[in-house]
Amino acid sequence: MITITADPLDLNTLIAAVSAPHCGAIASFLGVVRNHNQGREVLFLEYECYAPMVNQEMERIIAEAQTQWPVHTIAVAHRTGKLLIGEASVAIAVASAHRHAGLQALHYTIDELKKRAPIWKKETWSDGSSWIEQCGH
Amino acid sequence: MITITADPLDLNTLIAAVSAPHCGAIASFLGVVRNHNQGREVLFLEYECYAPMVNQEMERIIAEAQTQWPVHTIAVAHRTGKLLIGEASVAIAVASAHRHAGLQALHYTIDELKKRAPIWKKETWSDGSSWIEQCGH
Amino acid sequence: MTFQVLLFAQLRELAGSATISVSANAQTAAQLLTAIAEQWPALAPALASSRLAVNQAYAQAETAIAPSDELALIPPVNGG
Amino acid sequence: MTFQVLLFAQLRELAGSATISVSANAQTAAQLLTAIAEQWPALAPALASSRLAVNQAYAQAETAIAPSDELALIPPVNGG
Repeated sequence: MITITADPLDLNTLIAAVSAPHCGAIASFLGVVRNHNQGREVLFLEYECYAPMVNQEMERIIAEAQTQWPVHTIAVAHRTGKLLIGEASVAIAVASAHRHAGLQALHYTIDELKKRAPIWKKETWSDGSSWIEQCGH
Repeated sequence: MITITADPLDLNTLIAAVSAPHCGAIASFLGVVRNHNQGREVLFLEYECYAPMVNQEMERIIAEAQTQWPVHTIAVAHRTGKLLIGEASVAIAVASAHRHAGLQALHYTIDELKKRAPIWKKETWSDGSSWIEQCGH
Repeated sequence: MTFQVLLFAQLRELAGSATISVSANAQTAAQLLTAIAEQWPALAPALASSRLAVNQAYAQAETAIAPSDELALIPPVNGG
Repeated sequence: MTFQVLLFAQLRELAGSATISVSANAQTAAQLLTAIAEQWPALAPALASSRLAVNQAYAQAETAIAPSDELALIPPVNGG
């Protein structure tokens, strides 16, 4: 389940979407806009994406995770447009029968999203703005 | 932040408690009552705990996690009493500047909680009930 | 000396009580566990797999104990 | 043959447009990238670090292309 939206993200919606009676573990992740990045004070971010390819690439990533670990459902939501400090840019929820599979699939999904999903962010600071390359963290 | 309660758990409360402007990642985990365990159909669970020692042991586990990984805050809530299928028994939220630290600290915290926190669950099935030993998953 | 020991879960049900008293000349966790096994045979099914906690921390065999300590028997845990 | 290529982020800003046209006798992703570099020098600051996507999947150098494909230039991504 992949959602791209300009609206605020709600983790509970994702958790409800992945939950199932045989799943004892729900691992989840929220990426949140920080007040600084690489030493500069961030005022806000703007996210742009190539939406149809984000959908395709995330479907591939989710399928890879489900091949590697016994997980039930993975839901991913990414926000676009202008985001303020503290707002969530990405939310992921993974439901599984047992926790190790879910936690590992969660880690894989966010790592691969950051490497491969065609999404870009432009940071605006007090003294300028720029498209950001990954800092590797 | 450690909470032991007979009331339903709310992951958003934990996430709000750990969030901070310099934290870009919030990793979280929900343990949920499954409809079966080790091949038997579960009707409900009852959790009992040695509350003051749960607090002490979880403080130790959180301190260990914070020593091993650069994470900001870890919040843990565990429910007690009777739980139905689909209800959350444990919730953990970890805030960190970067995601790898948070995801690893989350994994450590739930693993150690399961090994060390003095909490017990009794399962009731259609044909009986028993205190449960860990299945190792 | 008399020690009060808290019980939980299957141990509490086996004893029919949330606390037991143990009279013993015990200086260490291991000595107290030996006395419990002798004086509370009803706990036998779960005692071997249980650990002693002293003042809300898991004890080692040689951990010192006194009657004023908060003592608890911790059967195999299964939280989360 | 004329190819339409979608642009995003800094590439879109460098070109001043969300789509560019490239006239080239290109059969593969690598050939199209060479033609883009020649015909759109404004993209140079970000082109070397960008990848071509063909029909919403990352292409390899030898991936075949046709004008009917959905083509996009993907600068370094930074979602999440």
